[in-house]
Amino acid sequence: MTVSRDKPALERVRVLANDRIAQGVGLMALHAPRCAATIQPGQFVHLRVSRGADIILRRPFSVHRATGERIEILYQILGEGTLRIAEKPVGDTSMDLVGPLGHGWTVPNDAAHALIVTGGLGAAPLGMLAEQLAAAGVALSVAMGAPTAQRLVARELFERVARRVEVSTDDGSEGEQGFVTGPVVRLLAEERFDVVYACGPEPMQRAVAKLACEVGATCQVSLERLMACGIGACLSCVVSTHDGLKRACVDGPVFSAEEVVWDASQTPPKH
Amino acid sequence: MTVSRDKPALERVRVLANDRIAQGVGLMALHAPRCAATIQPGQFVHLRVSRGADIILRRPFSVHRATGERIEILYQILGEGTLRIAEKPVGDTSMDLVGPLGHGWTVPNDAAHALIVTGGLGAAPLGMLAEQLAAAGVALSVAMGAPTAQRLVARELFERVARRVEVSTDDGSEGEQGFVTGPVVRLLAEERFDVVYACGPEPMQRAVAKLACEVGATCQVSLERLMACGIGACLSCVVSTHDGLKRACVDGPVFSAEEVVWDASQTPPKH
Amino acid sequence: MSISVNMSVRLGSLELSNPVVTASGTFASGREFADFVDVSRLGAIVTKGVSLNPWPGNASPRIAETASGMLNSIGLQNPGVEAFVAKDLAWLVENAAGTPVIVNVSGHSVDDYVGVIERLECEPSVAAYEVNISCPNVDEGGMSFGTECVQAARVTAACRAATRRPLIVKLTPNVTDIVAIASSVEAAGADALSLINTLLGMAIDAESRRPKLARVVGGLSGPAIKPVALRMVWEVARAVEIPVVGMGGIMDGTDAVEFMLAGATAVAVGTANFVDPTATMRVLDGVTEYCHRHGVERVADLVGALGA
Amino acid sequence: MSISVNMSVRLGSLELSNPVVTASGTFASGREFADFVDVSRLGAIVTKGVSLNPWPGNASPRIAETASGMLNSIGLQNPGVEAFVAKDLAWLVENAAGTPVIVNVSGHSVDDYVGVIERLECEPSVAAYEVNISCPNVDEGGMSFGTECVQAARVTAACRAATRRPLIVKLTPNVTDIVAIASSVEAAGADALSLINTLLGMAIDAESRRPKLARVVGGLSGPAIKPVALRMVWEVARAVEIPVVGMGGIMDGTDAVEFMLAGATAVAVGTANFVDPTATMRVLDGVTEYCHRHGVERVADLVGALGA
Ligand SMILES: Cc1cc2nc3c(=O)[nH]c(=O)nc-3n(C[C@H](O)[C@H](O)[C@H](O)COP(=O)(O)OP(=O)(O)OC[C@H]3O[C@@H](n4cnc5c(N)ncnc54)[C@H](O)[C@@H]3O)c2cc1C
Ligand SMILES: Cc1cc2nc3c(=O)[nH]c(=O)nc-3n(C[C@H](O)[C@H](O)[C@H](O)COP(=O)(O)OP(=O)(O)OC[C@H]3O[C@@H](n4cnc5c(N)ncnc54)[C@H](O)[C@@H]3O)c2cc1C
Ligand SMILES: Cc1cc2nc3c(=O)[nH]c(=O)nc-3n(C[C@H](O)[C@H](O)[C@H](O)COP(=O)(O)O)c2cc1C
Ligand SMILES: Cc1cc2nc3c(=O)[nH]c(=O)nc-3n(C[C@H](O)[C@H](O)[C@H](O)COP(=O)(O)O)c2cc1C
Ligand code: FES
Ligand code: FES
Repeated sequence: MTVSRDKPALERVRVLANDRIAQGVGLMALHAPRCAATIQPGQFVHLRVSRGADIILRRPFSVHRATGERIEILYQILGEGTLRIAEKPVGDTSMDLVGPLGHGWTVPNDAAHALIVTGGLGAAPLGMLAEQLAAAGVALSVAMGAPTAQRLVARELFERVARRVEVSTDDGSEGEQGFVTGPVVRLLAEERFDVVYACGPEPMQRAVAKLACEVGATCQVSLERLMACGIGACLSCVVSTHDGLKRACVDGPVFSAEEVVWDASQTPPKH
Repeated sequence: MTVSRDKPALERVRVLANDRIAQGVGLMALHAPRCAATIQPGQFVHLRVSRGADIILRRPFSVHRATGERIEILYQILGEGTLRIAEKPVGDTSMDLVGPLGHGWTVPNDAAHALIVTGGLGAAPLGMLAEQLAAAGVALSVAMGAPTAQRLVARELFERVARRVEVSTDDGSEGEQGFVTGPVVRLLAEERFDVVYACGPEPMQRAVAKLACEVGATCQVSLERLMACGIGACLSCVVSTHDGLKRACVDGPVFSAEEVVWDASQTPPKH
Repeated sequence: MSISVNMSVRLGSLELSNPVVTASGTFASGREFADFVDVSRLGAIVTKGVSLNPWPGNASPRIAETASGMLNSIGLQNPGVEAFVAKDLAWLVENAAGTPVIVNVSGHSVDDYVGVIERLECEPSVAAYEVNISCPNVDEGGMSFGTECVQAARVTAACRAATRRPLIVKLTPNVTDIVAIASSVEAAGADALSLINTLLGMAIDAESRRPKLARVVGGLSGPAIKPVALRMVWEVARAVEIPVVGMGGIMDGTDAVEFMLAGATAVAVGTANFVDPTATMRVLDGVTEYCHRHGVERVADLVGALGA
Repeated sequence: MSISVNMSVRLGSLELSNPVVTASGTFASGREFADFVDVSRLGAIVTKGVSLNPWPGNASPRIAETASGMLNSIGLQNPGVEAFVAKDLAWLVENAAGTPVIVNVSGHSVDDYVGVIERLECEPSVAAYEVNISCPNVDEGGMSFGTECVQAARVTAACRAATRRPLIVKLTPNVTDIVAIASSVEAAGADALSLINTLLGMAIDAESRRPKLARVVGGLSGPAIKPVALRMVWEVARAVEIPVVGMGGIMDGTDAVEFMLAGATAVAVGTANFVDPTATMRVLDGVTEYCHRHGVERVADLVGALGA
């Protein structure tokens, strides 16, 4: 199955819930019926967080889950934009979004067994995918990593839908101590995956892609870039690929790992 | 008695109430104990309405009343700043003020009989004065004007403390039809006032000052000017006087009408 | 809305159905905005910068947000004029036949600029050229063509000689005397001027002690620059006879009206397209609504109508 | 906060206890801020512009708010150097004895500038001069002294000849090549440079179709101009040997650190004083806190420490 893309639109949203769910991480539910109806796993929304003119750029966020008329965004509080998001009360109608945007995860037609690898907030774009894979009967394993237990997010979701969930933290405060690549090496050795989906810090994605390649599994990664327009017009979000420069906002954010020419200078300064 | 001035300070405020009380007019009560304790009638506060950087200048507002730890501001919704004020919910703590600022109304030592003249929102800086005059046993008459009944503000306050309140509206929808100068002429003819206090559109203040002068009553006016600093440093708020340029924010906003050289180009574009 | 407003304006021989156009580099060639904007309602589409050969653009990061503005150092990345004709122009012919297409021309030398125009002369769907003289002049040590009267006039004259189509020259604001540059360009044969391009700026991340842009400096755009843009449009419009396309921080209809009052015949919407992909339509509706509200029967009557 | 930070910096022979000073014209001569600021904690007080004879300033309205900024056309209203000495300097002597006073000097001719300095040479409480060459040069048709290398150097040389006190020259950003002006001024004997002054801008009220400022154009300041200011400080600091005082939109300690990383030895707080009368103290505390957090032992180590 190939993910179909629907036309994006500008949509005013209402905050349905907005709670701190981990250290410096919030989960916000928005009423956004148009977007919720068509968004595919791995796509994102471009959110205007302030009506004032001081913060003029929108902020891109993956949609973590979409149900009915509601989308959920899992966000890390980093700077002024995400700080303002964290302050939005339930009922707030000051924001609007442009979405669904971008090219999401692809599920190979014959996929029977998938591995999801998350690093910290990298879990965000993988929630909806995990649910849909499970619903489609794809056997799912998940390796989750985080710096520390308090920054581990979406574990319940993955435990609900996956056959197996391996957890690691850099400081060992939860699960195995070390980077997520530890469990990934083990999983790749123990099981055969048709496809590996990775999202997290770019060095982690790069490492996972290499490991997947070594065992002959296809690997998809979701890349973050600074984005002005979010719709392919401004060329601020370029990703070097073996096929030249591509735009993360329309050609991605999900790319096949093989096409990516990893370039640390392209990654946003934070995250 | 001469109004003594207290040191101004920067004070974080909390919104205690914020209601629409007339067409395009709000009344906001703020918890501002430091300011409330020392502010004098006719002084103002310089309010920062937005923490964002888009609206950088503060907005000057007279204090309409001060009781206990609370000050009240009567504001007309004109532009982006007052729009944002109108949207502040009870409990909001995003604003701060600098105040008390400026030179307020002066009550002559032997004042026994005073006339207050208001035009529209000109009632704002006169509320506290009326209450204090009444409390000090000064006999008070008030002439209130407004464009239309729905824009008439603070009538109850004046009726509570004044011996006599005359109302006029430009369209006759309440009280006498016409400008407030009509009742003023009559009042000045019928009674003898030691002092006349006027606030409203500058042409109205100028006309009242002329009428007061003709009957030999001293007259004070409160002038509005665009203000950046509010504390005398920037020279954006100049008022032409017979004694040269003065600063509305520290030498005023209340001036003795005789010293003012009326200059329409100095008045803010709105109000 | 009782009266009907005549919204058309003229840039030399080019008639626009209304004064709202796109600012180069912020609207690609329209396709990306087709989901949000009825491109046939635009006064004109000004394309992204097109150069003779492909330009790779600059290293990343290429943008940084600033107070009420943004910096960009995209570096005019584009696949060159051939690819432009094959892809962008083909799309425009099919999807925006009624809307004039103004091609924004980039170059590192006079020959570069002329080469782009010569290639496009045979394309009937090109309505006019906008020559971006903010590009660094590699022959003359990299200072932009637009910062010096003689160089600005040279590019203009060479482009003028290459086409009889309306020639708009786009000025950089990073100069001491914009009026002098504007006058030189007018004398060299430009049919119209557009201004302003971005202000040269820089942003630093204090924590990492590094510039936010890989190229260190970039172009500032958005509401932050509107006061500078209005001032330059006002100065230039009073000094030249040819029409001016005004831009710099236009976010809504009121901003657009301000530029027209200052002397702009048309207005371009740039950074606002990123903030709100429907911005051009909002600006157009806002200008129309203003005209209705103020009883302005011809939008052209607003041009330079600033009172004292 | 374990380590103690050496906050002192030098502008030529002038030692400042810390790098945070006031921007001319936004702090009067300090008195108005005494209720909010411990003026003895400032690196220096830069006074408002002082001219030989009283200047009346411009007509009102003199200010207009813009996106993340403001325009002003105060017009350097001041009562002249005699009144300055009698009132402002007297107050400073009494209330800020330990804080260096830098007098900002205005003039419409070279003689004007020199006249102010000559009058102040006998006042021991003046620590240095900051010569504002953005003033219109009436002898030369009103273009500002600061937009042309020869004129900028002339004023500098004349002031240099009039004093042995540290001479800071304040540059206008409304030029094509700020480095050329800076270099001319350095060659003419300046001990330090300060930049930027305001960007020339304009605001229009669409409803009344009138300019918001009586003078039509005015100077843009505040966060909106920070990117332009940082870029110019960076360019100039790399090109000259003398220290630079950086300013333009500094609102907090982080902004100040950015200017220092770009090459400024000291930083001036301007428009922020209107937003928050305690801004200078917040900036100073913020810079100190940054140094603690980053283990910077001498604030001077931040100067020009921008990485690649
Ligand atoms: C396709 C995509 C999907 C994303 N999904 C999520 C998500 O689901 N959850 C989440 O927490 N974050 C996500 N991010 C990152 C998120 O956009 C940034 O954390 C956010 O923009 C930071 O804004 P700020 O104002 O708080 O930070 P600041 O650092 O103050 O922002 C300054 C500027 O840099 C940009 N910026 C800073 N960091 C990033 C970044 N990592 N990626 C892109 N732009 C950045 C901002 O958008 C803004 O323009 C995603 C990014 C992309 C590109
Ligand atoms: C001493 C003083 C006391 C005041 N007291 C009151 C009061 O009690 N109630 C009340 O409703 N209004 C009062 N005003 C006017 C009030 O300050 C303005 O209505 C308000 O600043 C408008 O802000 P805005 O953002 O809504 O309007 P905008 O027009 O969007 O403001 C743009 C800029 O112009 C300034 N401005 C616009 N109109 C005025 C004005 N009339 N006076 C001063 N600045 C102006 C704003 O402060 C801002 O800097 C007073 C003004 C002064 C000087
Ligand atoms: C991302 C970006 C890319 C741009 N690319 C071009 C370009 O290719 N050619 C050009 O002449 N101007 C280019 N510009 C300048 C704009 O067309 C416009 O002149 C400027 O941004 C000011 O308008 P604004 O504030 O509305 O954006 C670009 C601006 C931005 C923000
Ligand atoms: C109201 C006002 C008055 C100013 N007066 C002067 C002045 O007298 N002399 C001078 O050299 N600069 C003057 N300036 C410029 C400032 O000192 C400073 O260079 C500029 O505002 C940029 O800094 P900022 O963005 O922090 O305000 C003035 C600025 C403002 C806003
Ligand atoms: S964000 Fe504009 S092209 Fe991708
Ligand atoms: S507002 Fe600054 S001097 Fe009055």
